[in-house]
Amino acid sequence: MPLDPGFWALQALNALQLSMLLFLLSIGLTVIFGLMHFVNLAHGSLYALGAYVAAALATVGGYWTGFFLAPVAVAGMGILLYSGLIRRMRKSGPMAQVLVTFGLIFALLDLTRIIWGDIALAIEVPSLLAGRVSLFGIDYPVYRLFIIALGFAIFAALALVLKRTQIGAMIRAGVDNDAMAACLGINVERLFFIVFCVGCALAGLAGAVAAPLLSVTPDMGLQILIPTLIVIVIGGLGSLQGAIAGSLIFGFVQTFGAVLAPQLASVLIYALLAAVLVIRPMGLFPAKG
Amino acid sequence: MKTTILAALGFATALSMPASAEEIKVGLLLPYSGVYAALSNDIEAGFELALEEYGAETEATFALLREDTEVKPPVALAKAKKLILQDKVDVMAGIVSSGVLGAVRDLVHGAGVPLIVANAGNDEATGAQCSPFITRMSFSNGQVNRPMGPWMVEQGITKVFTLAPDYAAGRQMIDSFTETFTAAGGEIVGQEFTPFQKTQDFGPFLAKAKASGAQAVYVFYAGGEAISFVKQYDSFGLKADLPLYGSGFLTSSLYVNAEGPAAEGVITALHYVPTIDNPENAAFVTAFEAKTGRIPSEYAVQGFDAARALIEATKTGATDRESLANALRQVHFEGPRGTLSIDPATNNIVQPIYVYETIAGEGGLTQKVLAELPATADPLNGCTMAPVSN
Amino acid sequence: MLETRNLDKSFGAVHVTRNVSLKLERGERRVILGPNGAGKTTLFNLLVGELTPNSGSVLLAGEDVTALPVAKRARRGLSRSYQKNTLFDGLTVEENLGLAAAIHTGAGTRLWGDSLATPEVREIVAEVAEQVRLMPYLHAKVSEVSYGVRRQFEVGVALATRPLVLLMDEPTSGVGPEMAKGFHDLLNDLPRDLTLLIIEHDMDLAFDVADTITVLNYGEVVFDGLPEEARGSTLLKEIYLGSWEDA
Amino acid sequence: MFQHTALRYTALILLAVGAFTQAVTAGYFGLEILTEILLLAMLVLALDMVAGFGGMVSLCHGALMGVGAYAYAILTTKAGIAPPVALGGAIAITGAAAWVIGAIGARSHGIYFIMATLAFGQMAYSYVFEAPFFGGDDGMGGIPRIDLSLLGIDLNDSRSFALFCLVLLGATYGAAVLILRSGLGRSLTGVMHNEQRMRALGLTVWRVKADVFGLSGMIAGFAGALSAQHVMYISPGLLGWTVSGEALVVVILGGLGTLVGPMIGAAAFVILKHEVSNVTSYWHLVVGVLLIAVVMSRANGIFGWIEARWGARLERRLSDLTRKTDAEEITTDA
Repeated sequence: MPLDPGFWALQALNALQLSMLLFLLSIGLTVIFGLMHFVNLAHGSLYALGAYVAAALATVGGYWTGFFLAPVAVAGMGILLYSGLIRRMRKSGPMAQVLVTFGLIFALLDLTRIIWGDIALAIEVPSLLAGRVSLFGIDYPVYRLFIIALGFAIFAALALVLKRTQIGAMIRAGVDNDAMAACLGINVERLFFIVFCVGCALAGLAGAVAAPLLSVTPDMGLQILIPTLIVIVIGGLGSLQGAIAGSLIFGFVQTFGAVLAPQLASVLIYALLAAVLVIRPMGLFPAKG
Repeated sequence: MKTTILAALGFATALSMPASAEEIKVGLLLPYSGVYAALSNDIEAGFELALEEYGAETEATFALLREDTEVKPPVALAKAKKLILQDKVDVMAGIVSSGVLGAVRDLVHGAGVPLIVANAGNDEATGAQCSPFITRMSFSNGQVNRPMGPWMVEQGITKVFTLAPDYAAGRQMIDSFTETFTAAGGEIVGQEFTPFQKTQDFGPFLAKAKASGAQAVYVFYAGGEAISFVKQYDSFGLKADLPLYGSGFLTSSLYVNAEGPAAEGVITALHYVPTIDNPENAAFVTAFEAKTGRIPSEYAVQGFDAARALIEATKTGATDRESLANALRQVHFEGPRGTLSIDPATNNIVQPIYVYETIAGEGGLTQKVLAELPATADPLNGCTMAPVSN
Repeated sequence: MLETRNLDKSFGAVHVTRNVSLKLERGERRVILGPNGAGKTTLFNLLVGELTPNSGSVLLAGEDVTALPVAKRARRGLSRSYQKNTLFDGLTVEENLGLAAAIHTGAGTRLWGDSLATPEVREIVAEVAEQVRLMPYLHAKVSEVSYGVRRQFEVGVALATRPLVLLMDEPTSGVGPEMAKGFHDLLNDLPRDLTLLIIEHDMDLAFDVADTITVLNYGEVVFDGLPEEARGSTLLKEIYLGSWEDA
Repeated sequence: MFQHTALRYTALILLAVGAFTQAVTAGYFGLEILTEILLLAMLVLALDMVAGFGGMVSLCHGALMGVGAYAYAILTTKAGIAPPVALGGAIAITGAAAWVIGAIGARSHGIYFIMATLAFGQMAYSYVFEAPFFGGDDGMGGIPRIDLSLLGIDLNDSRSFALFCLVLLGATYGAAVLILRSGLGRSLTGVMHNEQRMRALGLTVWRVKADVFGLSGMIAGFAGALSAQHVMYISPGLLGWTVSGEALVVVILGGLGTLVGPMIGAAAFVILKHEVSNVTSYWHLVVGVLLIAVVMSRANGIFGWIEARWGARLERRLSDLTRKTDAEEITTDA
């Protein structure tokens, strides 16, 4: 086992990078859940959609077109889903919601196959972010640092919005007690709609960001779904701190598990999840006390 | 139409249509949906192309029945039963994943239906699990990787780090490379198997490879994982100091354009690349492009040669299951991959292996063949079966 | 039979139960009075085990049960009825009672045989139905009977576990005065060895049914004595009537 | 609590007759489909028991079925245990695993329970997928079927095996009804409606949940061991969460909490999948849209819809008939 500090710094950055990618995905899912008590299993499919849109736009207008427009496109999909399905499912139990979004996974999976085919797509890292920089004595790809920075920036922005703005206060009130929030004159429906669209946009952004790093395949949404769910269940549904904590735990356990005990890496995270569920069934940082 | 009218669905009992004496019913068993759909499309296109081009050489005519395995062994088994017992096909072809091959093996063997494997490469299928009815026209996992061991030592590379997904095929590919590489005097300085289809980020493993002190990295990845791997390998800047070698699926022509410049300079070995220089291949590439608009991949040539083998077998006058199986074991012909033959001891294909480098060409990435390593038959691997009857 | 010693409970900075010590003898009927927010329901939850106290202990039949979960306390003879409807609406009155009785007899966790068909359960159901005057309604679905009957029935379900102590949370809330009177008679007709602890808002019930009265205010016991003494207490009037107007 | 109604009896008889007719007359592929339906029906019975009568919506029943299949495969092929004993062993192992999951999950509700079961299912999947002992991704073959030649039955024949599964499904249905009607089953339904109240009445709620989940797991394991015998080959895909998801889809499609409905759902789902995949390889799209439509319609699945539409009418007609006879008896008595 190599023990030089550069190796571990490199692995720590890898872990951080994975964590931030997961954070972009899980934050949307968890806030939607916290506010609307709605579990959107199709969140991963929206991420895949974001990646495909980004890949398609990148061939036309370059990476940044995809980067900025993919979230918009996915948010547009979110509007369609919200007004067509989600709004009507609000009062249904968790099972009905799980099933509707399960159906959506199926439908979106085949839609991407019909539009973009079965062959994996990929996009290049933009020239601005290509190459590597030297950091703590190690070479690290700029694009990965960009993902880490982007994750932290989004985290900071969301924390600020939640703490300091009126809409943030409304969201916090809604997560705490939606009936009360409605009594206070908050237009809960509109709040839900906005949060849902922002969540979708973030999923789309995660897809666009991941596309140059991974390959864009129809099943990428299914692959990322389980890690995302693990993140939000470990972190506690509905909270920003939970999403970031869960993402970091997942990223580090996965990365260092792969380094130290490759045979156990994938079982390890499930064992951790089971342990959290036994000790703290509501996750580490649940939105409600 | 995906399936023929013959496929009476649900519960209706199908009537077997009386076939004319020379019409041979061929069941194509491929995963049209699921992760291997792109592979299926190439195999099927290749298969059809061969029937169009060479079908006239034989008196037999062919009726194709297509079934989707969904890459699920239980589904594949049910579909295989349907083809064999209900549709009463004379011969089957296809099979992409080794799991599916393992699932249908006993059925095929028991029913005595010849099966031409057009992809699945697990060594056991032509080893301990071999059957006189199963002929493989694609490759075996060992076959593709074995020649690379001595070749790399010849190039002066003696310390290698290996990486592959953690499943049977990954282990077989790496193990067979390791075997010949160490026998030729090389040393494996590190070895990792990554969780199959669950590894999004290869960073942790790449850092290990970098720290291992190896001269080169030898890997097997395919499909989406291959794209992610090659791109991430390049993004860490490893290619310059630590050249990337591997099994040729890594930079298959099906995916290489998605990998982009990251794939340049990667050296791998495979049984087919579209740039092999021989007249059969030139004709095949032209015809395949005309038919599909794509450059043929190794999967396309596997489908193509599977149908070629079937045509060759029928030329001997074989029409029923038994005679077809027997004839398939003795097939040999010149194809896009060079001289091909079936080793009657294992029923695996004997074919040359091409070492190639992925380089930038005029219309995107292309393959430069560095060496043609001679064809050798696979070891028996515990295969015992009745000899060919004449 | 049921005793608390210096029970204390706070939620964060809010102290809801302060140093409450009570002692009920076997067969005693005690009513706990107090204005809204006096900590009556919290005390109940501490007694049955749905909340754990910050300090102090709960004793049932002389044994410390403070650490026991709800179900175990219930099996030792501590039963409660709820203020709001907690019955199984889709089932009949008989089935509801049977469900509770089966838990008491152990048939409710048995895999073989219908728990409601066992003789012990049938016996308990018949007896309880008699006690809470539900005979005519046995085969009606809970959703079909009137509100007043449901209140009786709520007590019946709690009784079907054959408790030593029965805790009742405002058993007559929302029931008209005439029906409430009938309800008081029903309570008085229950077997004398059954210990009753009743949370009430309604003074009449306290004077009709109670052997003793405890008054809570801001989580503290401010009165503990006989109904006659309570009737004359000015302190009680102040606390109670004061808040009565608020409510 | 589960109750039979006239409509449910009618549906059961129709299902049994239909399945039997198919088992006798169908061609080879039809028999494969039939057996697939029968085994899926067994799995969704197990799922409906916990989801429809205990509110425990499980996303690990596919994995439990897989555990049963793998347990049977390992016991027969690697440990060399006789198939009937191995079948019992597989059922016991799966039941024990399910009991533990139920016990741990008992504290969680709603979406947390779904997630907890998902986690346990995926844990099993990952483990099997990566353990070379279980054959990894390539799976395991050569799994024997039970030998009933003493009774003159050759289970290697597709028709016999389909009939065998039909009989076992009938027996499993009977067992499920008995369980749901037992004291335990009644308590479970009580827990689903009001857990707090059941606890206050002295019921150890987690035990009831764990016990029923364990029993349900035994049925799932039984289905798994049979499906390993059916295919004679198993692969880790059997344990994946999408299998559990599909099972849940089938329960909802058929009608949650009706036992009969999910079995109808199993038939509908399998036939639909085969019909659609014959026309297009994009069958996921069709199934997905259909699923959304069914859930959005707010009917309780196919059978729930039938019950809502015709159940009451049928019941009334029948009770009219019985009342008439009662009345006649009374008049004669008087």
